[in-house]
Parts: sequence; structure tokens; C-alpha cells
Amino acid sequence: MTTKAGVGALGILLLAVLIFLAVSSWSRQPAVAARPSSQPINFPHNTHVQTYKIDCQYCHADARRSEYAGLPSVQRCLGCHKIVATDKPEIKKLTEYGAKAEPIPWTRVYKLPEFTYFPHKAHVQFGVRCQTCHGAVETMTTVSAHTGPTLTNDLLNVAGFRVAPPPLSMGWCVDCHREQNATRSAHAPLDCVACHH
Amino acid sequence: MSTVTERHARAAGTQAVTPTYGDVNRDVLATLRTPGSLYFAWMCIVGLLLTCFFLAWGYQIFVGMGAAGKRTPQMWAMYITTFVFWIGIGHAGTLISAILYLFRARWRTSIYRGAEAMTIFAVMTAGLFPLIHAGRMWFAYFLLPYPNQRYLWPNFKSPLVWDVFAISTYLSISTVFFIVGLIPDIAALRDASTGWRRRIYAMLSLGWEGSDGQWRHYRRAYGLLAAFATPLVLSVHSVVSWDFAMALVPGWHSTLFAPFFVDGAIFSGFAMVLILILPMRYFFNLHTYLTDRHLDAMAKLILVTGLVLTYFYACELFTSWYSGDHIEKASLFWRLSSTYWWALATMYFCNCVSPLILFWKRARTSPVILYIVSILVLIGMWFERFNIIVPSLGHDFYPYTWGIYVPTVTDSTIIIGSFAWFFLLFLAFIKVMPSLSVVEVKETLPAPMRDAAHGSHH
Amino acid sequence: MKRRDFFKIVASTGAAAAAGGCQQATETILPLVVPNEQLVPGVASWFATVCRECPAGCGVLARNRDGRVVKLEGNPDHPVNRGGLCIRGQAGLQGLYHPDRFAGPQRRDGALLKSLSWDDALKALSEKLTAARAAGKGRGVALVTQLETGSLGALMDRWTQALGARPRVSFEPFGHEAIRAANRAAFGREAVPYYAFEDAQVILNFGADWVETWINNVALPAGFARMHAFREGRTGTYVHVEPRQSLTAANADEWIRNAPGTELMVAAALLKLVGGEGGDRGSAAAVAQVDPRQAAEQSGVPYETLTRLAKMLTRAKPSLVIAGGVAGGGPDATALQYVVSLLNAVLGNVGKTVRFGADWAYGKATPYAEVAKVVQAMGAGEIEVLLLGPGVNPAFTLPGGLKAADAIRKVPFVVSFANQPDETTALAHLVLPDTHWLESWGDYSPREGVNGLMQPTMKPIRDSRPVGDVLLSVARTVLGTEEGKGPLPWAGFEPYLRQAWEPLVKGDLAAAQRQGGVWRDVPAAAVGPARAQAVSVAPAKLEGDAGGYALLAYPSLRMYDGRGASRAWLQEAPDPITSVAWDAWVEIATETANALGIARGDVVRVTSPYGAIELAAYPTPTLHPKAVAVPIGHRYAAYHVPRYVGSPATAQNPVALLSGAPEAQSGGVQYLGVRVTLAKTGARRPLAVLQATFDQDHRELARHVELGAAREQALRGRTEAHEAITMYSNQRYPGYRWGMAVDVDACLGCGACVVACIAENNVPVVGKAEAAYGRQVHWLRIERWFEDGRQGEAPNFFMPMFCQHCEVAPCEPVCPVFAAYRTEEGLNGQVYNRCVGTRYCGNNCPYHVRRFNWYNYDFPEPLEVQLNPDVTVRQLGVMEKCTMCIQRIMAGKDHAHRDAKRAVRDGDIQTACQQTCPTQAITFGNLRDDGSAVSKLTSSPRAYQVLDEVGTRPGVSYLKKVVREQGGPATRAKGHA
Amino acid sequence: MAATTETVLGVFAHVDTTVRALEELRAKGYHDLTVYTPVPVHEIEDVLERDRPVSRVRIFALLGGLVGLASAWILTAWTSLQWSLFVGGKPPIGLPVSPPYVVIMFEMMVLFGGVATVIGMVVLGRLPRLRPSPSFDPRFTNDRFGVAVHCTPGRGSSVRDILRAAGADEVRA
Repeated sequence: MTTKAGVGALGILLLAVLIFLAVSSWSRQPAVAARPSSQPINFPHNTHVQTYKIDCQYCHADARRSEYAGLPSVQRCLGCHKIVATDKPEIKKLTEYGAKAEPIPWTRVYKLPEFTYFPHKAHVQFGVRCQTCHGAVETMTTVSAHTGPTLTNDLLNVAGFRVAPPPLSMGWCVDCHREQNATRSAHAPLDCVACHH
Repeated sequence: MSTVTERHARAAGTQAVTPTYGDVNRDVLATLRTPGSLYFAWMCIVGLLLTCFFLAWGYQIFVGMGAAGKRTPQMWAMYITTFVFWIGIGHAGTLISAILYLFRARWRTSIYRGAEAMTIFAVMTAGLFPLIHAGRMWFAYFLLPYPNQRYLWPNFKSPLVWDVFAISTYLSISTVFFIVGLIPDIAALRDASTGWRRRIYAMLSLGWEGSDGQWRHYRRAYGLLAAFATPLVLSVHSVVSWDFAMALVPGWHSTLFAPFFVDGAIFSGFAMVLILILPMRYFFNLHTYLTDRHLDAMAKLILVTGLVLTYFYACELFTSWYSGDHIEKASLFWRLSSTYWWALATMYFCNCVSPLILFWKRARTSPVILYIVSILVLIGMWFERFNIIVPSLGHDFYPYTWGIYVPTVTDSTIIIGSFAWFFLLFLAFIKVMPSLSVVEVKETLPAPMRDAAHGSHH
Repeated sequence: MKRRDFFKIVASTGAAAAAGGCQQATETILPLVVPNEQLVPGVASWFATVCRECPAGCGVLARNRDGRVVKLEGNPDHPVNRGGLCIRGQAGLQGLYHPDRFAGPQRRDGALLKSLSWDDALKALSEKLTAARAAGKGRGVALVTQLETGSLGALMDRWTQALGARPRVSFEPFGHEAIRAANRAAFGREAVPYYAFEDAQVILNFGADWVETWINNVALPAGFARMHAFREGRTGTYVHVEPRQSLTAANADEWIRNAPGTELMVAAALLKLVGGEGGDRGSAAAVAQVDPRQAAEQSGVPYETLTRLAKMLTRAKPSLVIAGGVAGGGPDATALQYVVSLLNAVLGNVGKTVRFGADWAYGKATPYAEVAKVVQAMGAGEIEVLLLGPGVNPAFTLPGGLKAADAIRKVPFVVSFANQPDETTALAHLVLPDTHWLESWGDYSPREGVNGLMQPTMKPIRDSRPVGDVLLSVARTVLGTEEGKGPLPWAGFEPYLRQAWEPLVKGDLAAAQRQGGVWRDVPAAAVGPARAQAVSVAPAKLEGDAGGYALLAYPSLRMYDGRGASRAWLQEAPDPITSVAWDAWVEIATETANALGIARGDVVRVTSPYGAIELAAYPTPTLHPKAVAVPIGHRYAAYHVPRYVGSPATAQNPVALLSGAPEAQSGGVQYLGVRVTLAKTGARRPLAVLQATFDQDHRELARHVELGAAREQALRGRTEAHEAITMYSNQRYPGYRWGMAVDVDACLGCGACVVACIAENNVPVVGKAEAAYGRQVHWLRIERWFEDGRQGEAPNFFMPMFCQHCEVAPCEPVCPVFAAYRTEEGLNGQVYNRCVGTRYCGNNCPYHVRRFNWYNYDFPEPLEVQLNPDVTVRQLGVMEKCTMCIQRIMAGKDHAHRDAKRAVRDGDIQTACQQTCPTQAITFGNLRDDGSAVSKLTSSPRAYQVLDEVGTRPGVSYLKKVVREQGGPATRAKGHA
Repeated sequence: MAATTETVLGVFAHVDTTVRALEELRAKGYHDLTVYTPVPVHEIEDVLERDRPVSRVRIFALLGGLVGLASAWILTAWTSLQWSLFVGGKPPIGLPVSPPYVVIMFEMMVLFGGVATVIGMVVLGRLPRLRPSPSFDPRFTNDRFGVAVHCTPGRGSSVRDILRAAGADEVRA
């Protein structure tokens, strides 16, 4: 009999925790992860990286010198695709954009909250591989992101397990910074205001 | 209720017809009868005010804190004032039930139930204000220490986090205390009622039977709880006072604050108890249980705490004058002489002068006088907190930003609404739970004996 | 929470530039079509150009991020301003991104303007011009512009010739006609010479407001600092004569309050006394009949003071005497300037501190008298087509007595090139919006030998065209010539400019573009001995009720002649002297106000023979009882009302009260020409006064030390300050420890840093009511303090106050969530996204420099484009404050560590406020590096920390103001040494 | 259980009679008694408490308090060390304990202690029970006293006599 009441009380408590965590993690969702289908041109990363062995920074040329990784200009795409595979339907789209001198309206996949400052330059120059944050892009046709704090993750935390935080969540960044400072004597900042200003 | 019954009751009271256990059950349970139209009228008013409260709050959340009259330098104003006010009110209850219990003050028995309920509701009201006050209340959960994927924790050095712990602890312990006290009464209620009510009360009473085994753990536990609650009562308002004492602001930065606040809290708490008890006594015709002895005792407590408070005021003035600190003195002088002098005057009159009438014995037992004094005391205590917060901030270290705070419709509405919230809870309470402790009132009565000889040897 | 509330401009990459930089962050990202060599997305690129907010012509660098200009800074290579930039220059961006900017050409349609296509617009104009010429009224075409010294001016002149129009009129309200006329009379050279403040030992000034507007309010303060600041070791003396304590007067070692209109008498008396001191008798002859004692009596300046000044001037080698501003703008302005020229001659300053040759460009402006003639011609119906260049607003800036607006109404066809609406476009029939100067090619020569080059720093954000292109294409249609032929063969203004610059740059325009122009040294032009003719000396005769008060219509630091008024940043940055934001006010001497029963905020009707305006009163102890003062140029842009100012204030500009008659000899405007009467209207219009009091109540916020003591201490070195006792272990700083030092002695309170900070850190504008209620969000404020017990006397102390980054910060321990915390580089960090908004820190900060977002403050389109992408835009409910430009610190470290592979040094990082300061009163740097400038200043004997007795151990130190013995009573000796 | 014992219930209206009955029963060697009272009565307790240990609730209280204290100390210290931030010139932790954290520790001690006490009461008092025990009578929460005697079968009659003799208003099995 005691157990019944106990179970009831426990249930209510658990529900409260769940609701609370749902709210908290919802309020912290970062980037909207785009669905691959939503890109104007179906750009196959895998072909370019694996088959043609093109370096990431050949197209994303600003990564090493700027806060943003940057996207290749239409001109740069056409640099190859004036000759290469011009008959393919996707490439035709590209040529159209080129002809109309219009930018390609790519759908944004990775977007940190605006109160977070992330410079690609520092990370690329330190030798962090793109894949570390963006996943195995070379295997993807079109990139999609799986990031952000998750409910299960928070639950496990509350339960006391120090699970590895999901990619691009703050804990994940901090873990890496701490690790690099410890192992490679890097000077990865751990000041809050280094990223939040 | 007609004055006839009133008079009759007084007569009964004076003739000292000691009620039997049976009478106690009957009278107390009578308070739970379906209420009259007056009760519902009150409920309507309260409900209306409460609606305004929520509308105002919603508006403020939507447009931002600008809706309330805060500014530089008064980043805090009436919200924190009222927050401290309600925390203060929340003191009398646990004080009565815990400390007076340990001191075996028997007269507490017939008032402590109401007082405890008041405590809990007052703290629940106070608890709203940190939320109302926060610029981004939807992030208030940042203050709770829970593991998260950001690896972030609250700052346990911050008096505000102390508040979170102090108040939540106080609320939990008071509630536990309250419920434990209720269990035997609910059992009595259960056995006196029928149908669905009975089933509900049965569940709430945890199947209490009053067997010797239960009583022995019960009384031990109750004693221990009282022992825990006693330091808690004193700590809570001390912690709240440190919100100010820990800050630099001239007029805040004072070691005097902890005892000063605690005393003020008890002072206002008892005033609020009277404000709640007197109508109950009148409408429920409880003169047999709430005798003039009780009023007298409480009046004396108000008088004493009032005098102590006056002493603290004197200390406050003296220390800031004696400190010789230019800024401290400037702040004090400005408070006394400038824009907010009237608030200070109100405070001194209500808290220092008005209780003095209680030196007069007749006043201590006259419900009318007591009621007026209590209301004055509450006003005075609200203004005390106002005077600590608003004028001190208005004239602190930096002359560039000196300024005057002007309330807005929004924050005034919210302040008034908080009273509605409190009374809503209390009105609901008195109709679902015995507002007098059946058991403890019986304890005060002479145990039923067949022959007096045996009875009187204790 | 709504995430977009937190939005800041993120990489839409360079395509934004192609699209004109008016795109916000969207969820789609656009790559460039063609890569832009100059722009790397996410990396700022700088373009040098010339500031055209006023005729001073300072060089600026425009910071272009992702195709948008987000910040202006002074060009360090530019010889005029040397990296400094004034408050108006900093606000130039708000003209560029002004919400009211015309979307394209407009044509009058009844009461309002309707937009039309450029072709139609140009056609309409050419038709009118052709018609006028056909009717033989070619002379009926008039072109009025602001001062255009360079190619544009030249092109316009060619244009007027080619079309047989009237000669162009280049109108500047503050054209210093009197100086030019006086120098012609004295030295036979009509010019505004170069005044070498830096070389003078004593400066005597009759009302010239060189901190606000006079000639160049960046270059002159910089020179002044070199001559006056203790840190420079020169410690010269500065004496100011004016009936009102202007910002310039407030910085004087001695401010002499003379009766309004008596400057000439004082100057003449001095000239005589100086002559008596053994100066050159010839010049003194000019004032032979002047009686100094009578002058002293009539001007209210004690005779002893005059003799003392005379001595001081003669002893100083060299000294400098100047005159100008409103006090030097009376009916006898030229006479005053003439006497001043003679004084300089007598004192042997000519060629030393008064240098002809490197003359200021004002000499090229058309005297006001000419402008008045054109206006009369309009009134007489002689003008068929009136073309008003960008930057001129005659309906607003010309004296009320001239009735310019009525005259313009008589013109059949009025064309305005203004790119945002003003009082004159309201009368225009056709508006052909010019590109903003940040979007334009051009050049400007502020001074002989300095040729500033203007280049487009971003694509136009509105459909506007350079006035040069418009004139050329119109001319071709009118003249029927095609491109490459005829008097105006150039395809557009840019080719003309390139051609015009060819001789200067010898084919390398790019170099000039990088440097911001070309400069050469100009040899000093020798001038003959001063020609002395007798000056008749009497108090200036002012029009209007003899019992009235002399009206001082003074040029405003923030609004200039009104050009600044449409910038909300300038409206909200308080006037340093009155601390009033937004509305204009009328300064009334306290005695007068008491006599008339006028209190601050009472609306007073100010009536002159030429009109009346109603303004809120501002009683002040620092004004001469016989005068009232009103700042020039206050007006509101359309979008300010009702957004920022509930009810639109009525006409606020005091020039409406002035006489249209030019000053007899020079033909300048008489800014001190009328007496006015005051009448309470009974209405109230509370002013937004941000500083609660100027009395520091013995709290030693702004401290000073007397010159002798300062010298002695400087020799003795710092006496070691006692260590604060603490029960806690001290914090260690592994890397850098950032700190700042503010030299109160060098700060003139010009407020440039305030707006620089606003522009850099995305500080919102809150509006009049909110600002008045202590809710302004400025991270940095300029405080003006009187010395205790010396209310209303100069010098005032001006202190930039911002987050002190305390080591024992009261704000930190009270924050429940570590949103405020101490970084390991000695900053007081504020994490917006962690902030819950309890505002405890705001209460506990003794300096009250923490700002709270009471609402979500919006940035009306397209102003949000200006937002600095490196700084978060704060959401409602969060606390914010000075971060020492953390984003610049990050960038500086990134540059030093990654690109230069070394530690950060002085100069790598400059905070926005430090960068713009004309007098370099603010220093930022690494306190752990003993060699750094900031360390040296922090350990100087003059260094102190505000409210140090509270024990906050700030990371910002202030250096005491050094006050001079002269003029002050001996009580100065008690100066806090 | 019901097979091995039988229960006799006596209902009393007065304290002294109840006490008398209890004295009798104990004298006769009946120790397995359950006494129902509307309020705790000293006289009755005095009789019953003689050979019983003090309630173990206080152990719950003590343990609860200590656990609260310790956990608060760990929480504050450990979380401060996560980022070791200086605030207001104060280091992250001081040893053995930073003054500011004492407040937290006190509050947590009281909270845990109080809750543990109640849990103790509930557990030891065999609460909650959803069905009333057979010998319980509603009047016991009002104004009657009950004495339930659990005795081996067959002894019931003698128990009834004792109870009646003591002055029970009513006696039943």
C-alpha cells in the first residue's frame, strides 16, 4: 500500500523534471538543421571530395583567414564546370545562375546562435579538421547537421552520468578546448566572453 | 452572523463554560460548512484583482521591464519591496508553531493553524516576485543547480542564490510542518464526513488512527521538526536581509540588518495573523477558543517587537551619523529631508507610534483597535522596505545618476494583485481544512475524567 | 524567447555588397557571383575617404564588413585630424543609413513628393533648363551648394558657365567672413590663417568655439592638448572671454564673463595696454582713443584682469589671440577680428602662431552677403530654376530676417540634391537624391596643401546618383552635345575626378586612395606689417527691445548648423555643458530666471524683431544676466517623431530670430545681432537632462592638482599607495591584464568617444522620455563637474565614465549565475546570454555604469545594417556595459598571435573611444607590461581611481586635472595633491 | 495471524478509566496492546512508555541533517571548481569552506533533516494505510478512547472482564 502512494509521488516528480528539461532544452536549441533536400542545387560533397580529391578549402577558401568559412563564388564553380559535366541537369542549373549572374540561394545548414562568436580562422590555423565539427562531410551527398543539446542528454546529466555532450553544444566546445589545452598545450580560450560578446 | 450570537458567545466565554472534546470537533468542523454569499462576494473581488494581476504581468513580460517604473539608479523598487514584505509576513506562522511550541506556550494552540496557513501562502506570494522582477524570467531556472550540457552552475556566493535555497527550504519545511500538524485533524474530518469528501480526507489523512504507536513517533517527529524550523525562521529573513547588507549601497551595507529584518518580520507577521484571526473569530463565532487571552498575548508580542523595531531605527540613524562617512550621512540626510520624506514619516508613525496604544490593556483586547493597529503596522512595514530600497538607491555613491523612482500602473497593479493572490489562497483554505487544530485545542482542555479526584492530580 | 531579438548581421558573404549591403541575416546564404578582391567575408576592409559632415574636411577610414560600412574612424595619416574624429563625424553613419533617405528621385505632387524614374526626373530638369535658356533667362538658373573646394566645385563652375547660369554660390553658415575681411584690412590677405595652438604659450580667445565647431574641432583641440596638457610638459595657459560658459570656455584656465557685445572693447583695451607694455606703437595707435578703465567698466571685466592679461600676453613668446563663435559674430565682428589681428601683430605672433599660407578652406566660401543677394533675387522672381546642392538647407539655416523660405516659394522650379528630407526639400519641386559621401567619389581640401580624396566605401543603399553625374548628363541634353564633346565631355563625375587628379598623383591614384589623399607642406606666406587704422570702439548695437536680453545663437557641438540633427545618436548624446539630450533649450541666467519666475522645463516664448520661437528654459549660473543663449541647428527627422520624441517640438532653431542684414564690413551673418524678450507660456516641456547634478558633493570624483604641486610630484615620483588588506588570495593574471587610463587634464568633453562607443557596440537609441528617466543605454558618458565650492567657474572637469573593470567588482559576487565575472585578463566580463536580469549588479555598481535593456530597442531599417557583426545585439531584460571593446581585443590578439606571431603590443588594440579622441585623453593597454603606455600612466603621480575608498580596485585609472595658479584665489593650494 | 490471536476492543469515555484498564492488563501480563486516543494523553503514555525505547525518528533526523550538510559542501565546492572563476576578488573556494557557502550548507541541512524526520514518522508509524485496521472506531478521533488487546485465542473472555471492570462503555471482539 505504501508503495502505491510512493510510486504516484515519484511519477509526479519525474513528470515535473521532464517538463522542466523539455522547456530548458527547447529554449537552447541552436541552429536549425536543414533537410538535405532543401538545397537549390543537389551538390554531392562525396564526389568532389572523394572522387576528385578536392580540398575543402579550395571551395571554402575563407576558412583559414576569416571568421566565416565562406562559400565558393559561382565563378569558382564554373571554373571547372564550364567544361566538366556540363550536360548534367544539376550543372545546368548552375550554368543558369552563372548566366543570370545570380548568387545561388544555398540553404544554411550550420548556424550558431547569434550570441556565440566562432572564428573559423583560429581553428583551421590550429589544424582542427573540418570533420571534427561538421562530421564526415566527405561521405555526404548534401550536408546535414545533427547538433544541439538534446533532452536525453540532459536527462542523463541529471541522472549523474557525464555523457559526452552533443556536437556544437557548449559543453562539447569546452571539452575540446580543455582537452587541447591539456594535451597539445594549446591556448584555447575558456573565458566566457571569448565566444559570448 | 448576528450580533446576538456574538454577544451570547462573549457571555459564554466569560462564564468559562469549558467545551468538551465533542464540542471541539463540532465547532471546528462547523467552520467548513458551505459558505454564505458574503464569502463568495469576497472571492469575486479577489478573483477580479487577480485577473488584473496576471494581465499586468503578461504585459510586462511582453514589452519588458520598462513597463515597471524601474530605472537607473533604482534598478530595484516596489517588487523587491513587496517580496520582502511577504517573506516577513511569512514569519509569524512558523514562529508561533515552532518556537512557541518548544516554549510550551499553550495559548498558541488555537491560532497556530491559521498562522501556519498564512505563512505558507505568504511565502508562495513572495515566491512570485523574484520571477516578476527578473528581466528574463523565462531563464529563471539558471538559478537552480542542475547538471547541464553547458557545465554551468549558479554562483553560490550570490545572496540571490542563498535566497533561492533559504526560501525554498523555508517553504518546504513550513509546508511539511503544516501537513504533519493537519494529519490527525484530517482524520477527525474523515470520520465526521461522508461520501466523496470522506474518501478524499481518508487519502489525505494517510489513514491516521491515533493509535499509541502512531502518536509516539508523531510527537517525537513534531518536536524535531519544531527544532529544525526554529533556526530556519531566524535564518530566512536574515538571508533576505543580506540581499541588502551584502551590497555596498549606503543605507544597505549594515550588519544590523539581520536582526532588524527578523524583528520586523515577526512584528508584521503577528499583525497579519490578527487581521486574519479576528474576522474568523467573529464570523465563525470561535470566541470560546480565541479568547481575549489570545488577543492580549499577541498584542503584547506586537508591542514588544514594535519597541525593539523602534530601537533598531534609532540604531540605524545613529550608526550612519556616527560612522562619519560622508556618503552614508548624505544618503541618510537625503532620505529624511527630500522627495521620500513622507514615506519615512509614514513608517515611523505606523511602526513606532501606533503600537504604543497597546500599553493600554483595553486596547489589547478590543478587536477594533487591534484591527486598526494591525493594518497600520502592515502599511508601516511595507514602507519600511520601500524606504530601505528606493531612497537609498536614489541617492547613493554617484551624483551623476541620482534619480527619483515613479511607479507605473503595471507595477502597482501587480503589487495589489499579489494581495489578491494571498487572500484567494487563504479564503480557499478556511473552507477545506480546519482552521483551528482540533487535536491541540483538545490537549489544552482538561482530559475527561470520571471522578475529579483522579483528574486533578496532574 | 524570440531568437531574432538576438540577431546580429552574420555572413551573407560579399554578395551583400553586390546587393548593396542592405541585406539582413537570413537562413539562406548567398555566395558571390564574382569574387570581390577587396572583400573577404568576415574580414573588415578599410577605405580612406573624407568626412563631409562639416567643412572641416577631416580624413576618415570606413570599416567595411561584408559590404557594409559599420564604423568610421579618423585617418591617422591625414595631416588635419591625425586619427581623431569628432562627435559629428562618428555619427556620419546615421546619415548613410538614415531611415528617411529618399528611395529615389521625387517630384512634387501637391503637398507631398511622389517618386519617379531617374530618366523622367532628368528629363524634367533638362526641359526646365532648356526652357529657361530658350526664354533667354539663362541667368535665372542658380546653383547653391555647400563649400566644395575640389573637383566637384570646379565641375559645377564649368557647368554654370557652359549653361550661362549665375555663378555658383557656395554657402557655409559659419564662413568666418569677419576673419577674412579683418585680415584683408590688416595684412592685405583675405584668408583664414592656420592657427598654431600647439606653439602658443598663452591663448586668449574671444568666444571662438574651437571645441565645438570653430574651423576644425579635431585639429585645434589636438593642437591645444599639445600646448596645454601637463603630460606634454608645455603647460601653456588658456584664457577665454565670452558672456556664456561654452564648452570651450569651460576648458579655459580662466573664463572671463564679459557683458554681451563688449568683446571689441575688451580686445581694444588689451591692445592699448599691450602697446603700453612696450608693443609696437603703430598698431596701438589704432586704439589710441580707447579708455581701458571705461572698457573694463562697460564690459564688466575688472581693470586689474585686463592689465594682468596684457602682462601675460606680452610675457608669453609666442602667444595667440583669436576671436570667433557667437561672441565674435556681432555687428562689429570685423572690427573685433581686426583688433585681434593687430594684437597678434603687436605680440609678434604673425608667422609664429598665426600662419598664412596653409590657409583654411573657409576663405573659398561665398560670403553670406552674396547668398542674401541670391535670395533677394529669388524673392524678386529673377530665379527660374534653383538647384540646391547636397548639404545646403537654406530654408533652415538662413536668418529668419531674410525670409528665405518665402523667397524660395517664389521660384518656379526648385531642384534639391539632398538625399533625405529637410525644410528645403519640402519646398522643392524635384528631388534628385545625391549619393551619401561614403558612397561617392570626390575630393575636399580643408587646408592649402591638403587634398583629401573621397572614394566609394560601399555600394549605394538607396537608388541615388552622384550630383556630378546628374549635372553632366543634364547638361549634355540641354546643350545637345554628346559624350566626349563640347564643354562638358566627361561621361561622369568619376572620370572627371580622375582626370583632375592626374597632375597630383601622376598615374597612381590607388596610392592616394590608400593614403586618403595627397599632402604637401605649404611655405608660410609672408605678410607685410599690420596696417593700423583707427577703430571706433563702443558696445555693439543690438536690434530689438533695449530692455531685452542679447540673444547668443551659438553653433551646436552636435548639430553644427543643423546637419547633425537628423542623427538620433547626436540627439541622444547629451550636450556636455547642459547635459540636455534631444530637445533644444534656451539658457537663461539663474538671476533672470528667478526674476521672471521661470523654472527648468517651463516653455518660454523668445521674441525678437524677426520672429519668435518657444523653447524649454534651462536656467544656468554660467550665463551673463543680460544674455540668453540658444543652440543653433536643432530639428527632428521624420522618423524621430513620435518614435523618440512624443510630441514634435515646434521650430527650435534660433536663426529664425536673427536679422537678415549681413554684418556691414565682412558680410557675415550676425549671430549676435538682436535682443529678445522672454515670456512664460505657462506650458511645460521637461528637458531630458541626463546628469542629475554638476556638484560632486566633495566626493572627489574628478580630482585636480595645482600646477606647481604637479611639477613637484612629477619630479618626486609616486609615493607608494598602501596595499588593501584582504582575507582572500589575490587573483593572478597568466597572460595579459587589460587596463585603461583617462587623462582628465587632456579631456575637453567633446563627446566624440560617446558616439564612437555607440557606433562600435550596437548601443540602441531609447528616445527622449526614456533617456530623461535614466534609461539611456550609453556605455560611456561624459561627466561635467565643478570644482567643489567653485560652482560656475572654469575650468570644469570633464570625465569619460564607463565600466571601471574593478578587481574587486561589487557587481560580480551578487550575480546569481556568473553572468558578471572576472576574466583572467582582468576584464569585468558580462555574458549577455547568461544574464537573467535580476539587476542586482546594476544596484551594486557604485559608478552606475551598468545599463539595462528595459525594452527590445529596435534599429529602424536600414539602420540595422550598420550593426557591428562582432558584437551581440542585446535582448530585452539583459544587463550590459563597457567591455573595453572585447571584440577589438579578440581581433588584436588574433592578429598579433596568428598573423604577426608575437605578443600584443601597444597600438595593436585601440578601443573605439581611445581611437577617436582628438586629444588622446584615453589610453588602453596591458597593465602587466611595465613598458606599456597605460602602465606608465597608471603609475604616474597624478593617477587616482574614482571612489577608491570603496575598495573596488578599478582597472581604469584617471589622471588629475592640472589647474593653473593664475586667476584662481590662493584657496587653490588646497588642491588634492 | 488472525488465526493465532484474537483482538478485544474496549471503548472508554474517560482517561482515568482507560489508564486503570491498562494498568490491569499489564499487571495481568497483556503487553500486546493498541491504544487509540483523539489526542496524545500523558497518563496513557506514562503507562505504555515504561518498557519501550525512545522513538527512532531522531536517528532519521540526525542522518538527514548530516547528509544535507555534506552534500551542500560537496555541491558548492565542486561546482565552484568547474570554472574556478574569481568574482568580486574572491577566489572560487576557500578551505575548509568558503564563508558564503555556509548559508547553503545550513539550508540544505535543515531541508534534508526535516524531510528525513517526516519520512521517519511515516515509516515508523506504518503510514499511510489505506484501509482502517479492524479494531479502529471513528469515535477515536472525536472523544472516545480505545484499548485493543491482542491475545491468544481463548483468553478473550478474561480480557473483556478486565475492560468492563475498568469501566469501558463498550466492549467487543
